[in-house]
Parts: sequence; C-alpha cells; structure tokens
Amino acid sequence: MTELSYRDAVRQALIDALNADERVFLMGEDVGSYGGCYAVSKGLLEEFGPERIRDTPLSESGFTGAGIGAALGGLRPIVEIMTVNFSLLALDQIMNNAATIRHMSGGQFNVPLVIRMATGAGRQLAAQHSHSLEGWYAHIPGIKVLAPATIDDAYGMLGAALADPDPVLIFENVMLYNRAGTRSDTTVDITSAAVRRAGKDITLITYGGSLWKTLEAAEVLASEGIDAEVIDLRVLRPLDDATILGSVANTRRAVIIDEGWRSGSLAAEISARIMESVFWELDAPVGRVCTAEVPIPYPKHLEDAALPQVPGIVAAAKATFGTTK
Amino acid sequence: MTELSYRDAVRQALIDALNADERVFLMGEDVGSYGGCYAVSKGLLEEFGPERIRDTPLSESGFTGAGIGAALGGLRPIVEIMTVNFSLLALDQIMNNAATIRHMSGGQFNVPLVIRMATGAGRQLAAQHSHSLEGWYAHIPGIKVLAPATIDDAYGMLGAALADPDPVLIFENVMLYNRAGTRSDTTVDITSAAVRRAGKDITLITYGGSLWKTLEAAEVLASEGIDAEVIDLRVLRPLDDATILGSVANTRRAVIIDEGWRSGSLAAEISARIMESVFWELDAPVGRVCTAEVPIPYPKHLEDAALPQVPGIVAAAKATFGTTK
Amino acid sequence: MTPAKKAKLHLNRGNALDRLKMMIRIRRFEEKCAELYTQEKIRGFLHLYVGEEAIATGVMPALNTDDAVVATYREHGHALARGLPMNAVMAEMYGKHEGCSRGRGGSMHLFHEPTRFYGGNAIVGGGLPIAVGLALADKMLGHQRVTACFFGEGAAAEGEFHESLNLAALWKLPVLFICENNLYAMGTALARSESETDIHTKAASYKLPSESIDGMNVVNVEAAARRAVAAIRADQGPYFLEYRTYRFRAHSMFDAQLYRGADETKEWEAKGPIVRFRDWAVTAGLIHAADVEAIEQEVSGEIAKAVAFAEAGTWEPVRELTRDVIAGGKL
Amino acid sequence: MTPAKKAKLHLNRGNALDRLKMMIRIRRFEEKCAELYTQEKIRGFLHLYVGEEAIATGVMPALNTDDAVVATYREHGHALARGLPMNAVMAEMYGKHEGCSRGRGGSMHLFHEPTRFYGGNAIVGGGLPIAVGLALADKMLGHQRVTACFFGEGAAAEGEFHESLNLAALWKLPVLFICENNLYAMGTALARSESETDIHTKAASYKLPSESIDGMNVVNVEAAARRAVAAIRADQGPYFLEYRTYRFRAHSMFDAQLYRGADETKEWEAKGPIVRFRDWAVTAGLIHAADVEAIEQEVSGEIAKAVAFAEAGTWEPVRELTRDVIAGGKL
Ligand SMILES: Cc1ncc(C[n+]2csc(CCOP(=O)(O)OP(=O)(O)O)c2C)c(N)n1
Ligand SMILES: Cc1ncc(C[n+]2csc(CCOP(=O)(O)OP(=O)(O)O)c2C)c(N)n1
Ligand SMILES: [Mg+2]
Ligand SMILES: [Mg+2]
Repeated sequence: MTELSYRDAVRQALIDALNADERVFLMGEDVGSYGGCYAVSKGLLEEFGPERIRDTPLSESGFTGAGIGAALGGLRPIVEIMTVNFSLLALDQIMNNAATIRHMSGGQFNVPLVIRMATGAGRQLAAQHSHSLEGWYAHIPGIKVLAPATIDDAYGMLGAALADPDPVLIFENVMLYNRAGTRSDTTVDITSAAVRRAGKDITLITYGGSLWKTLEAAEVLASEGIDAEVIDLRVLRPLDDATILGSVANTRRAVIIDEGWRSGSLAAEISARIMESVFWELDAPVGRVCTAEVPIPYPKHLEDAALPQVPGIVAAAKATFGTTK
Repeated sequence: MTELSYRDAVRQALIDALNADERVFLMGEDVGSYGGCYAVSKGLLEEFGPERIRDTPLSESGFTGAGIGAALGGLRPIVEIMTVNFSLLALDQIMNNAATIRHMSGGQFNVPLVIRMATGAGRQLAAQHSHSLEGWYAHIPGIKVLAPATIDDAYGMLGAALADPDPVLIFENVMLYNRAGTRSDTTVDITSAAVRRAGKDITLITYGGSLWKTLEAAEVLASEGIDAEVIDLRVLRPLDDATILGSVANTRRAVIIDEGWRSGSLAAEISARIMESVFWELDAPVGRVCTAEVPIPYPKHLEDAALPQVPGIVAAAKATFGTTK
Repeated sequence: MTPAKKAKLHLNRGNALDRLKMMIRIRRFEEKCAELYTQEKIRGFLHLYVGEEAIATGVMPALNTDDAVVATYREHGHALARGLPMNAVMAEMYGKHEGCSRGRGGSMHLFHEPTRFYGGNAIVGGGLPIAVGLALADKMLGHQRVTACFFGEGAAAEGEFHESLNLAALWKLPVLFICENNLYAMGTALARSESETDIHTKAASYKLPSESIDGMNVVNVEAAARRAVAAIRADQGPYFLEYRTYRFRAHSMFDAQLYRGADETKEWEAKGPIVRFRDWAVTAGLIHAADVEAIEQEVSGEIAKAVAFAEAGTWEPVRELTRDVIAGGKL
Repeated sequence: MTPAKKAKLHLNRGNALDRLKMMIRIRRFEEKCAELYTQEKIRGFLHLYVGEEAIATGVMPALNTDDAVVATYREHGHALARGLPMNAVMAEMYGKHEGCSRGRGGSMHLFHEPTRFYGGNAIVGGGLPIAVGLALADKMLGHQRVTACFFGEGAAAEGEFHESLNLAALWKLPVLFICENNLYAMGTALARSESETDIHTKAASYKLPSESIDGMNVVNVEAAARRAVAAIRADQGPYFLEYRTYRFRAHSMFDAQLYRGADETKEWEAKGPIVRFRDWAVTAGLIHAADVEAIEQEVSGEIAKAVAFAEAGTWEPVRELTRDVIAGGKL
C-alpha cells in the first residue's frame, strides 16, 4: 500500500489494462503527445506507442463512434472524451448506437466499450466547462455509469468496466485527480454501492466529488450528536437499490447530495425510489442538496454558492430532524 | 370553434405567427418541399416562400446553431428538429449555447429561439426513432420545455414561446398529430400546469401523449368509485409547483405517468418534490408509471408493453389505496 | 477467389444470371413488403430501395465473406445481396422472433452476425463512424478485411461524414465509403442541401481517392467496387465511391412526393437497373428470355416461402421485454 | 469610410502606429494576465494569444462597427482589437461585476453588446453555426453586415465546421470564416489530426472562395481581410481565410508543452508579428524608435489602470446567483 493520487490510480489502471490485454487501447484528444488534458495518460505514449495511445482529431462524434465500431470489431477500446462538456457532441453515438446495438440486433452484437470522461465543477471554468452530467447519463438504458470517488475505485473500476460486455461510462471528477490516498489490494465490483461510513441516525447518499464533502459533513454532524451513514453510490446505473433502501429503512432519514442541477437530478430518482419502497419507514421527508439551477458562473464565490457544500449538507441533514409534525 | 386536428392546430399557429411577425421563420429538414415529416408545415412553402420556410440540409447541429445565431441577430426563428431522436446531434448547441449565452454574457444577449420537435413512441419505429426525452431536456437551466397535449396548447403554445425572450423547446407527441378536437379562443400561458379533470381521491400527474391515457384511466377509476384529479403539466421546465403540490396536498395520493424511461425520469423529479413539500400530507407513497428501461422494440406487443398504458395507470392508482400500513 | 481475381469483374453467363437474379430478388421482395405494409403485416417506417438495386448487387460480390457491411434504414437490398436469408429478413419485417434481429429491429435494423452485417442504422450519418471503428479494429488486429459503408447523399451534409472521412484517411483504414446518391434526401433535392453537389469531390478534403459512377448499371457498379476494394486491400487506405442513382418509390410509406414530378420518375424508370441490364444481357446473348422467366418464378417461390415463414413465426413473449438491453440472460 | 476605401489597405504613419500599438496592447495585456494568473487573481483556464496578434489586429480594421464578431476561448486579442474597453476586459478576467460579461464569463467568455462581440465560445467549433445564424439574420433583415468568425485549425476536424461552411455557402451568407492555423490543437500537431493539412483547400468542398495567408505579417493579414470582406459585401457570399501563425506560449496555463521543442518556438518567435512589423516600419521610415517607446509607455499606463479598475471592482452578491438564467430580473 503506497501513497498515490487519484490521477496516478487511473494511470496505473490504464497501464495494467494495456499490459493485460492486447485488445485494449486508449483513444481521445490529446491522450498521447500532450499527456492527457488532466495528465492522466502522461508517459503512456512512450510506453505503448501511437497505435495504442491514439491521439484523435477534435471530432467527438467521430471517434466515439469509431470506438463503438472498434468494440464491435473485436477490440476493447477506452475512449477518452476530454470532459463531459464535450460529450454532448458524441451523445448521438452513445444513446443511439452504443446503448442500442445489443437490443436492435436481438443480442447478436454487443459493444464492449469504455468511455472515460472528466466531470464536475469547482475549477472556475464557467458555464461551458463545468457540467456534472453523470446523473443525467444514468437515464439511458443499455449503458452502465460509474463514478469512482476513491483511489481504489479510480484504479479498480477501469478493469471491471473493460471486463464488462456492454458500454460503460466512467466519470472522473476533476476535483479528485490530485487527491492522494492509498490503494488496497481488494478488487472492486461495478454492481454495488458502498457504505463509506456506518451510522444509525440518517443516511447521506452521494457519489463522486461530493463524497468527501459528505464525509466531512458527517463528521460535523457527529460532533453534534447525529450519527450519519454515508453511502457512496459508485454505480449510477444500474443503482444498487438494496444498499440504499436497506440503509434508509434502518436510519429512517435520508439526504441525497448530488452535484447535478437539482431538477431532474439523479437525487430525484433516488428520492423517488425511497418514496416507493420505504415510505412507511421514513420519519421525515428525504432531502436533496444539489447544484443550483444556473450555468456555472466563473467567479469563485458564485461557483461555490452554486455547488453542494458542507454547511448545506449539514443543514439539510439537521432539517430532517427538525420538521417532525 | 371548429373541429381540427392537433397537426392543424400547430400548422395554424405557424401560419398566424408567420403572418404576425416578419421576423418569424421556420427552418428545418423537409419543412418546405416535403411539407414536413409529419405534414405539419404542408402548404407553408407555397404561402411564405423558401426564405421563411427554409429547408435545411441534414445538419442538426449546424442549423440549430444557426437558429441561435439568427435569434441573436434579431430574428425569431422556429427551428424544427424533425424528431427528438435527431436532437442529440444538436444537444451541444442547445445546452452549451442556447441555454448559456444569456448567463455567460451577463445578460447582454438573449436567445429568443423556439425549437419544435416530434417526440414519443407508439408507431413501431424501434430503438432509434422512439425516444421520449422531453423530461430529460427539462434538466437544463436556461431553457423552457413545453409539452402541448391539447388542441389549444398545440395552437397557443407556439405564440407564447415566440413571445418569450429565451429558448423554448416544444415537444409535439407523434401520437397526437391526428387527434381531433375543437379550439377555444382562450389564450394559453406557458407558466402553469392545468387541471384537466378535477377529483378528490388521488392526483394523476402527466403530460403530452400520456394525458389521454390518464384521462381514460381516470374514467375507469371513477367507475370503481375513485375520483381522480388529472394534472397536465404542460410546462416541463420550470415546473408549476403550486398546482402540483396543491392538488396532492388535497388528495393525499399521487401517481405520475411519464413516457420517459423510469430511471431519471421527470416523474422522479415530481415525486421528489412531493416528498419534499407535502410528505406529511401523504396517505400513501407516490407511484410512477413510466416506460420500461429498454430501447423501444419494434413489435407492437412489445412496444405496447414498454409504454405506460391505461391498465397500468389504473393499477398504480389503486395500489396507493391498498398499501396502507 | 484470390485477391487478384476478385479485383476484376469477369462477366459470363453465370455472373450475369446471378446479378440479374439478385436485383430481381430485391425488387420483388420489396414489392411484396409494400403490399404487406398496406395489409399492416409490416409496420413502422418502410424505406424501399426500388431503383437502386444495382448498387448493393454490384458491390457485394466485391467483398469477401469476412468483410463487414454497415448500411442505413434503406437496407433490405444490402441485406439480401450480402446473403442474409430471405426468411430471416422477412420475419424481421414482421417483428417475429425468428427475424434476423429477433424481431426487435424491424425494417430499419437488420443485423446479421454470420455475414458481419452491422445494421440497419436509422440515424443519417450515424453508421459512418462505426464503419471507421470496424476498420480500425481490423487494422489493429492485423485482419486483411474491408468494411463497406453505405449511406445516402443526404448524409454528406452531416458532421459525422466529415469526421469519419478524416479519421479513415488520417489513419489509413480499410473503409469503402459508398455514397448512394439518389438526388433526394426525403424531399430535399441535392442542390437545395449542398453548395457543392458533386459529392465525390468532397473526398479531396481528406486526400481520399474517389470516383463518381453510374449507379444504374450493375456492371459499372461492380467494376468500380472491385477496383476500389483492390486499392483498399493494397494500400490499406480508404476509398470513396459515389454511385448516381434514383429511388423510384416514395421516401417511405408516408411520402406524398410533393417535391418531384411523375415525369422525372418515369424518365429514371426507363433507365432502371433491372430492365437495362436484362435487355443488355439478352441482346449480348449472355442470357435468354427464358432465363428471366425462370428467375422470376424462382424468386416468386422464394418470396412466398419467406412470407409463409414470417407468418408462421412467433411473437417473443412479453415477459422477455427487457432482454438484450445489457448482458445477462443469454449473452 | 466608404466600402471602396475600406476594401484597400492604405498604409501610412497613422495606420502603422495604430497597428503596432494594438499588437503591443494585446501582448502586454496578456503578459500581465499571465502574471496575474500566477498571483491567483485570474483563475480557470487562460489561453494566451501571444504570437498571433497580427491576425485580430489586421482583421478588425476591415470590419465596420455594426459587423459582428464570434471568437473562441483564446479571444483576448480579438476583444481588444474589436474595441472592447480594456478595463471591462480585465475586470472580466477577475470575475468582477464590472467585467464585460458581468464577471460571469471570465477569460473564455468575453461578450460585448455595443461592439457586437458574441463571445468567447469555449466549445471548439461551437461558434461557427452561430456565426452562420448571425449572417442569416443580417441577410434576411436586409442589413449590409458581415459576421467574422474566428477559430483554430483544430476546429476544422469537427463536424460543425463542415455543416457551417455548407450552410453559409448554400445560402450565400455574409460570413468571413477565419481559421487561425497555429499548427497545434492543444498538443496535437496538424499533421496528426488532418489527412489534408492544407486547411483552406477544404473550402472547395463547399464552393467557397478561400486563401491561405501568412498570419505573422499584419499588413498581409489586413490586406487579405479587406479583400475578403469586400468580396463578401459585393456578392453576399461567404469567404474563407486561413492565416498561418504560431502560438508562442503554452496552450493554457496547464500545459507542459511536451509535444514540441523549444527550438521550434524560438524559430517562430524570431518571425514574431510585433518585432517583424516594428522593424519593417522603422526601416521603412514609417515610424521611429521613439514611437515604439511612447507606445510601450502608453500601453503600460493603460494596463496599470485596467488592473486598478479590476482590483477596485466588486463581487456580485451571492443572492444574485441565479440571475440571467432566463428573463426576469433585468431583461
Ligand atoms: C440525423 C437524422 N436526421 C434526420 C433523419 C430523418 N431522415 C431519415 S432518412 C432522411 C433522408 C436521408 O437522405 P439520404 O441520406 O440521401 O438517403 P436516402 O433516404 O435518399 O437513401 C431523413 C432526413 C434521420 N433519420 N437522421
Ligand atoms: C468540442 C471540444 N473538444 C475539446 C475541447 C478542449 N480543447 C480546448 S482548446 C482545444 C484545442 C483547439 O485547438 P485549435 O482549434 O487549433 O485552437 P487553438 O487553441 O490552437 O487556438 C481543445 C482540444 C473543447 N474545448 N471543445
Ligand atoms: Mg438520398
Ligand atoms: Mg490551433
């Protein structure tokens, strides 16, 4: 167990995958000579050469579709869309091809494609470069959606995604790349949510970049006598209902923390599922802490105000105790 | 009050808008010579000429972006994206430009653009031609999203959308085009939900193509002694909370009927809002009737099974009475 | 057949009968489909290839069995010419479980693993990047295979056309781009959608060799395809063919054809690929009138069987609704 | 100025001083920005135009005040050359309320209604369709205006490039497409992203007149722009200019420039637009060494004032967070 960053963990996962399977290759804008927009693939070109660390022209739809074709053709492509903000240009390929070919072909063909992208706000990149759309992508049948928040997941999810016979989207939160930690030897699955902190008074449900804020909030709550359980969804599609609902049935209270815009957020889906399955166990309405409904503004104070933050999470959690009627 | 179809109502709205304001023009694939994929704009080319009934090449991103530019340049464009299925190709322009320019420019520029598209399944068009993404679009701040279900709305919403200074997306459900009815003289707003049937026992919340199924279900329920209130959302973004929550607070029960795929549906958002605001008034968990999580299959029996249908709505409504604990 | 042999077209009686028969198979199959559509046996969108049969018929023989094909929603002809069993195609048109896509796809989504037939793509331009990827896989895996990608001239305006041609040329991938220029995209005439209507010249933007060919003449079609495929196999770079053709029928079953006159269609019908090749081959003495009669009979029998097969097919049970969304069940 | 006059470039002492001063203003402004970035006064992405100043400087004088400009995330130079007040631009870099986009946009989203400066678009290729639309509005409304659209050579691979050029040419719209070919898109050298690297030749696919020009020479730049704008105003059709240039600095502040050697940059710096024009103009006797000194001083004063303005600017209150999403508040 050595100290490494989230970025290093993803890089190591790439290296191990490239070494383990000849069919694996990485393709995307500036993954090669530049070393990756967020330096994730730095050094890989030298190690694996331009065929397998394949720089693409700026053509998100073209190379994402090419990834689909390459997967159909027997390879195990990892397509990097530099950031989720540019993935809209590839959405037709993702929704109309990657997600449907297995079904349209009656199961004859499948698309073992991994698409990685950076996601999230917090770096003052303003309205066109700060989207958090992973929860939104989780609406699409036919794909899996992953949101690694820990070093182990940053490392382990890539291999699991490559082993999956269907398209898997991995969203790496830009605020986590520099986060350091240690990597354990446990292999990770891509089917379950994880309880990152056990607690009995309330369930805080989150994923990705918000996990760490939520854990911090849980500590604040603990200091005020509220013992929060923190669930890291990890897999945004399909959701692990058992873990989520089991926890809420236990704690009887829940708040969902989600960096997506509030309306139509993944948080809404989780709230609805809790409603449907454990309504009678709830002692308070489920709360949500989401991003404000605004294209992310550039100035730091406004960006901070737009995103979920620790005090807001603490307040939302406490509110579930204050509104008994 | 004469009998006309939903299609005719949209066409009449186009004609009236084109006559009322020189700056208005219609642009899209096959809106001219072909008369519109769903014959909505038939005859308009002859009446208004090729400048104002502007056929475009197949280039959804290009002409949607051109619509944004034209709106910035002083026109009032109506961009027709033939169907929502192709709108993914234009999503970058919609989310990154249309929805953000007002904000990014600090309010200096605004985009008075109307985008119309056909939406919905039910015509056996299979996995790539049967999307219902209007609820999904409602996630995006900076745009308004409309779903006309009635003849009056099919007619009236277009004018209201054109009068709006911001981008408005209008989703016309393909199953409604042939639906006939009469048009009243009332002007319609694009801010409120409508109670299409008053009732006291349960609130059924829906929009677009599912409205008519829901009203049918309400009659079935009535025959079994359950008096359902039916709300037609009409405006999917921003949602009219007052009407929705007021009704549910009254009836204490709700089911949402939504043709979108279940996970991450607009129905989830509405369920979450009910949870947040009227939890203590609820006598049962809020139910959802959505589309199954599958790319829409071609055969009729499977397509029917995938979509919300009257018996499923009736069953979901009744379930809210059966599960008291 | 050796590559060298495949590169040239040897027209003899056998070939001529094959080509004619294939074109007639496609034509009669689709005529039957149109009829079945009015009977509501086939639903959804139905796009007929009538008038364009020479292209699929001429191109497919230039391909090997392990090459790949990517087509559009107007792909019945390509499927049949590629060797998909007519029974499975017809059952798919019905949406029956026995269809080539298990009934899930219908007319616009014919798929077939044994012949590497990758659909049936109903998003205009959407198939091009996939073809690029298939070719990339072949190149990286060291397969000597070609991917043939069919699309209409309408697709040439889409961004994906541009991105795909660039990628294929930049990476020197074995893709045969085949533009079926039938002059209309739904109701939009080429001149109203492209500032440069000479489609094949656009390939120059990508340094991609290209030709424009009469797509109504199956012999020319095939000769060009063989030339192009040979070039691709030799250089491992893409090639672009534009075939000039015409669709005799409406765009789909919902098209009143307001955008063109019956005269124009008539004119083109007179140069139709079947009558033209048939008359030429008869005149040239390659085939005889009786051959044509025999083909028609054989084809008519095959179609009748396909209809019977489809009719006898089964509906997948509703409990299977969500299968084949992701793995599980029967991957 | 009359159109005929504007179409030609008259180089005299006044002009020469103007052009030199503008290039120096842009250069020094950005050098200051880089400094402020390391001080964390400016955050987010910061893309410098250093080395490319001749293009914006040469093109803008060819435009009228009522023409429109669409630019990219590398647009400080365009904004200044277009006439945005430096104070407002600097305040925007800080994210202050007094910024030209109210602080909401930052470096990548400079907007300015009075000069019809439509951003500041940070999606590569995303500005092209908007420029097409602006020109369409002008044409339909009968305005005799031009829309100048700047983008990098990296954008040429995007589908929107293709779709936009076709639309503009098909509809004969008054768009001046300006490709700033600095040979790299982030770390991707042109030859590794385009099979045809001669970008301006791609315009032929759309029957669009095009030229490739040395973008390091402000005189050439301006002459070509005037020619192009005159052609656009005369024919009401688009024009495509490719300016060959080079960015001296990293792509953004996060770029280690692993993809190119310092030698290459050195070589280009030697032909830099400022030194080249300055030396030429001095040698030609158009301007004197003392002029240069005076310009530097004046510019340095202006920048100091802009920084002071930005520093003194205010932060928009958090309660205003959701303003300017849709109308309401202050439309
Ligand atoms: C991206 C997209 N936009 C629009 C459509 C609707 N549509 C289906 S076919 C078609 C015309 C295509 O014309 P062309 O490419 O020339 O092929 P053809 O039908 O003539 O064979 C259109 C507009 C679509 N399927 N996909
Ligand atoms: C659609 C899209 N993909 C990727 C990016 C990330 N990105 C920003 S600038 C850039 C390079 C653009 O190069 P070029 O167009 O040549 O302009 P330059 O930066 O050289 O001025 C890339 C890849 C983006 N902003 N938009
Ligand atoms: Mg066509
Ligand atoms: Mg560049």
